[in-house]
Amino acid sequence: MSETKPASRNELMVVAAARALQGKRVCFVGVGLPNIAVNLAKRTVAPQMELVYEAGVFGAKPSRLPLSIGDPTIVTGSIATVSMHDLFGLYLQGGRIDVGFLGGAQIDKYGNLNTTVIGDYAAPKTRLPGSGGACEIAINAKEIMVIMRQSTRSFVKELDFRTSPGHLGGAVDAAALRREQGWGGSGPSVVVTDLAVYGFDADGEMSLRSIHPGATLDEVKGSIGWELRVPAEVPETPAPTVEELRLIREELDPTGAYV
Amino acid sequence: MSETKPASRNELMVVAAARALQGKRVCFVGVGLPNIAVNLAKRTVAPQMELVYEAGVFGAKPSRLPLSIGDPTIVTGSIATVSMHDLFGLYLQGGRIDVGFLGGAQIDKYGNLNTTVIGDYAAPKTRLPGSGGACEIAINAKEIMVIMRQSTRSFVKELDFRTSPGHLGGAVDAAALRREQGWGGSGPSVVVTDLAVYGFDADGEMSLRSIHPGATLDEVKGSIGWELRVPAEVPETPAPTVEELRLIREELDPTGAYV
Amino acid sequence: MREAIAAHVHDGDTVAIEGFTHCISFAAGHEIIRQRRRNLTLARMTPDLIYDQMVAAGCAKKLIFSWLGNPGVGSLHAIRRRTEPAALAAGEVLLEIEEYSHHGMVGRYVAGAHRLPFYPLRSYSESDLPTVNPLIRQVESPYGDGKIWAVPPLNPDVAIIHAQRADEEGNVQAWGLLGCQKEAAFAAKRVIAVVEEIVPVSVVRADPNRTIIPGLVVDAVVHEPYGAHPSYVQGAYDRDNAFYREWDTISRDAAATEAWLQEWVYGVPDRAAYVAKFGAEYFTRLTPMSAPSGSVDYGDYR
Amino acid sequence: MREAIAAHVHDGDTVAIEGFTHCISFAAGHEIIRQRRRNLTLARMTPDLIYDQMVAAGCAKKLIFSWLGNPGVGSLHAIRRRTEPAALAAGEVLLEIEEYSHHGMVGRYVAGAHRLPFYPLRSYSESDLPTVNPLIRQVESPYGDGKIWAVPPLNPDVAIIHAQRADEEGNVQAWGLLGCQKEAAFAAKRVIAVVEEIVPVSVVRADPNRTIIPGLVVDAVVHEPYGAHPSYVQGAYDRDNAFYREWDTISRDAAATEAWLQEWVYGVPDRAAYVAKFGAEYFTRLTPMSAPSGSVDYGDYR
Repeated sequence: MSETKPASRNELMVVAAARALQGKRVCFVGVGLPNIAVNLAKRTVAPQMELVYEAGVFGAKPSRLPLSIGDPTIVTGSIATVSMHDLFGLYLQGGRIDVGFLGGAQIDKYGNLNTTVIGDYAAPKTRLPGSGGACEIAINAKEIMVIMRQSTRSFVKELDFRTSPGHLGGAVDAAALRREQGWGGSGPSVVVTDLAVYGFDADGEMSLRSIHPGATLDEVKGSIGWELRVPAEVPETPAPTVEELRLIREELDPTGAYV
Repeated sequence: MSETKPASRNELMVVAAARALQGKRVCFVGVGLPNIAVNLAKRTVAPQMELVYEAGVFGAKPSRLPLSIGDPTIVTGSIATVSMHDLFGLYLQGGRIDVGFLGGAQIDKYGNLNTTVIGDYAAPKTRLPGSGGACEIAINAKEIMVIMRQSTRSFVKELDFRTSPGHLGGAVDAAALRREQGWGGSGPSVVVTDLAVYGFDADGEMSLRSIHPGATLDEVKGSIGWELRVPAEVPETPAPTVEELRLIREELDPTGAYV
Repeated sequence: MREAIAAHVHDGDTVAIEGFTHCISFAAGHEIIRQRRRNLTLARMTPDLIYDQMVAAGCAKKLIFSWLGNPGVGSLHAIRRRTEPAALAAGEVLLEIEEYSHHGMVGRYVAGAHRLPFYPLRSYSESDLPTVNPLIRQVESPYGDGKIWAVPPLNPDVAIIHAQRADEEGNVQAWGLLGCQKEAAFAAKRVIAVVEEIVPVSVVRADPNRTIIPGLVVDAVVHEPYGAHPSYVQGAYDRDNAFYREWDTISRDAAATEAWLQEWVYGVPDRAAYVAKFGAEYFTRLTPMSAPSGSVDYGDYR
Repeated sequence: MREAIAAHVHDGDTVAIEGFTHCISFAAGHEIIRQRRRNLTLARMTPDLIYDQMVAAGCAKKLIFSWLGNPGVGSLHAIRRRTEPAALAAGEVLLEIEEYSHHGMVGRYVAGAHRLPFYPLRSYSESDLPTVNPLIRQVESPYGDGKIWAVPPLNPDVAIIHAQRADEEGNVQAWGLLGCQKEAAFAAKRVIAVVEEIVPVSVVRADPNRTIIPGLVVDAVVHEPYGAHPSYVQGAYDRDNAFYREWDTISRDAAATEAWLQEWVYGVPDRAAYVAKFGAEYFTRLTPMSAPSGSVDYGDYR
């Protein structure tokens, strides 16, 4: 077999996200990187996983890589295609989703996300798409995984707008709030970036879990807008296997459109 | 053409009910006598009328007389077959129904109906079926027509239980109540029995409109449990035409199961 | 079926065998009777003959419903004997009754399925129903336009749904009257799907809009041809109206009712034996001619 | 289409051209632009290219939405130019914005369709959305289990729905992604149904469970092949992803956007001319291979 080209940082991100899905059953998935991570997981660590697409599709079997969340290829051959009312009411709010994937323009140390505006809401510097299903996914999916590239512009001390709630002011209040407001989920569990993998400590604050091969702790800390919590021991993210890279490069994203 | 046998009292009731449907567009229909009245109306005074069956069927085209409201013959060949949630939410509560047919074990002079119990609710003398869809039909159909045989046991001063509201304590309060509680309908407009046809005066009290051929005013008053309001002039209900009787006897109820 | 009922229906459970006239799983009800489940709370919009039989067999302590009759025929006499004091047999107690309207029952399942604290609806105004059922309450609109009525969520311990077909994973497809099968299944803690036919998953995937319940929420799939008789299955067999009428006579008499249960429920080991006892010819008479839906094209997108 | 828009869409109306990625009636949107409707409130879960084009053409004064982007590509630049003060052209004013989440928008249509004063849902807790949209409120459960969030009903003046087929009476059948087409149609005061194919009523009656909108609520039926392009119709043609990408480039520049509108909207009298301008071969490339649903049997009951 020929030499395998070393993993790019996007590939490291996708592989780390896929591995985080080990053993998960039902995943609420969007397009782009999460879609590739999820499909990689199905071919490796989570073959039994069922995919729910926001557009109203359960058990999709896409025969090509969908550009949009509502591509016809996710409908043909799916197990069930349902109305948005059923999708958000019965599947998501009904508590059938184990893992939801979210990203955003900004994230804070508690995993709160902004996908609405940069700047002032009434007079934004940049108008972003907004919530879509993100706000209810953050609240109702049993667990949230975040995939986004990190930089001081995206990992910020203060969000310009809180679209989707994370661990709020720390897990203690958050947990209480979730109970009394009847939230279905327990919030963000993992954040995967192009440089590292993060988890959340008991108090709901983000904490470094592992650094990708080739990245340094200085680089990681230098691209985060708050004083990052770093444990004494920070392992290196296990490198992608040759097979994981082959699946991404040959099957999931042959044209390199996403990764 | 051979001599036509004179109309039975049930036939008089069905024909009078069918004629009351003249010009109506969308009718919410149950089985039994209302079903025959409605189908007679479609063949005579209301050819354009659309039928909505409580079981979840719009535009039914039954090729036989259904015994139950959920007979498979109302589904095959219908325009739309929908869930009960859609039927009661979108069609009925959504305000798409012009006329709803109701009956009952007891009716009072304001058109309130009892289909729940005879005697005390907790320890009933007779346990009746209950509301089914009647309560929300009474509230949401734009207009209510009642078909039932009359007797001092069924036309009572005091209901044992009020399942479905009529004009309540008279149209004045009723109208106000309907407004503030956002009722979709204006309540009962016509009551057709085996002896006569009744309407409701401005104050919401039932009043005699016409007496069927062969019935007398004494008979009518004698089978009602309250002092019936009788106008100075009471016409006779126009007799069924030969064609109306033919339709009932040869097409709608050839076995005489209902009429 | 025996294993599914043994595993998922326990004494004291709240059980919803749903299906509005159409697709009522009599096979499951009879197996529950054979397994002598007790103190069940039976929920159904229309209790129908199946709950009349289960009540007669002593399975139930409570009924949750919206219309209590023999559709097209008259009364459910076994249930009336447990609701009218004058008719109550010695040693028997009255059934507990929790009563709604059709929209209210549908709403209870919808709220349960959507994990909502209540379902708002326009019904019950000036009706006596809220006075006899304190669970029917009013809720204030946050938009200043007054009060509306509400019913609480219903989350049965087990929902039992009959349908035309499912695959091995329990992805259920149905057509004809849909009742509140989907809502009851999503609301329930456990779901038993009973079908006329087990089909390859490719059949399900060929028409994904026809799927009403995904295997995701199904705990057991049971293949039970004629499992809905004397109810019916659209396209497969007709409603046995003759039996619905016959039950009116049988059920008026407690002894006749018990004798019927002995012969047709306790007296047969399973639904296959029940069907065999009628004889193939009996069901041939209930089989409709064909009325195909026609096929639509989803398009193959590569 | 010309007559339908002239009759049912008026200046100042609230218009909902729905369809989630699938079955978006670009044909209707373009006709509204040609008829120079003004001060419209445009409601859609995902405004998509059609509202970007209508905003660029000056039809809109307000947007009601839940996700404002070019799906799979990026931003809606014409709308951004009307929402970001720095990008606002001389003489232009900012669009009014009324923003929800997906479930919230669906809920608004459901409440409108069910004639409910509000729709309760589990979303918005601890989000800033309610602080910028005072119509997102809390409602107290009457069962003592706390508060839940609510959105108000949305009853558009007109809903425009694209689908695979309908009969002359406007009984609409659709498959593939259903979005909130049914809910928007039942919620609207007037409904325009645009379809790829007009079929005999017998086709509709052969598969009544496939009907999503009855003629009962439809005011105009328009036969408009390829009327959803560059969006798609399941089984008929593919989404024109190339155009969605191309629009990203066009729409970044106001002049290029205006030029595109001149050529492809004002420059053609109707959708037939728009399709002809692309040429038949163009749409052949967007036509999928066949993937039949298969037929089911409803049974002929006499």
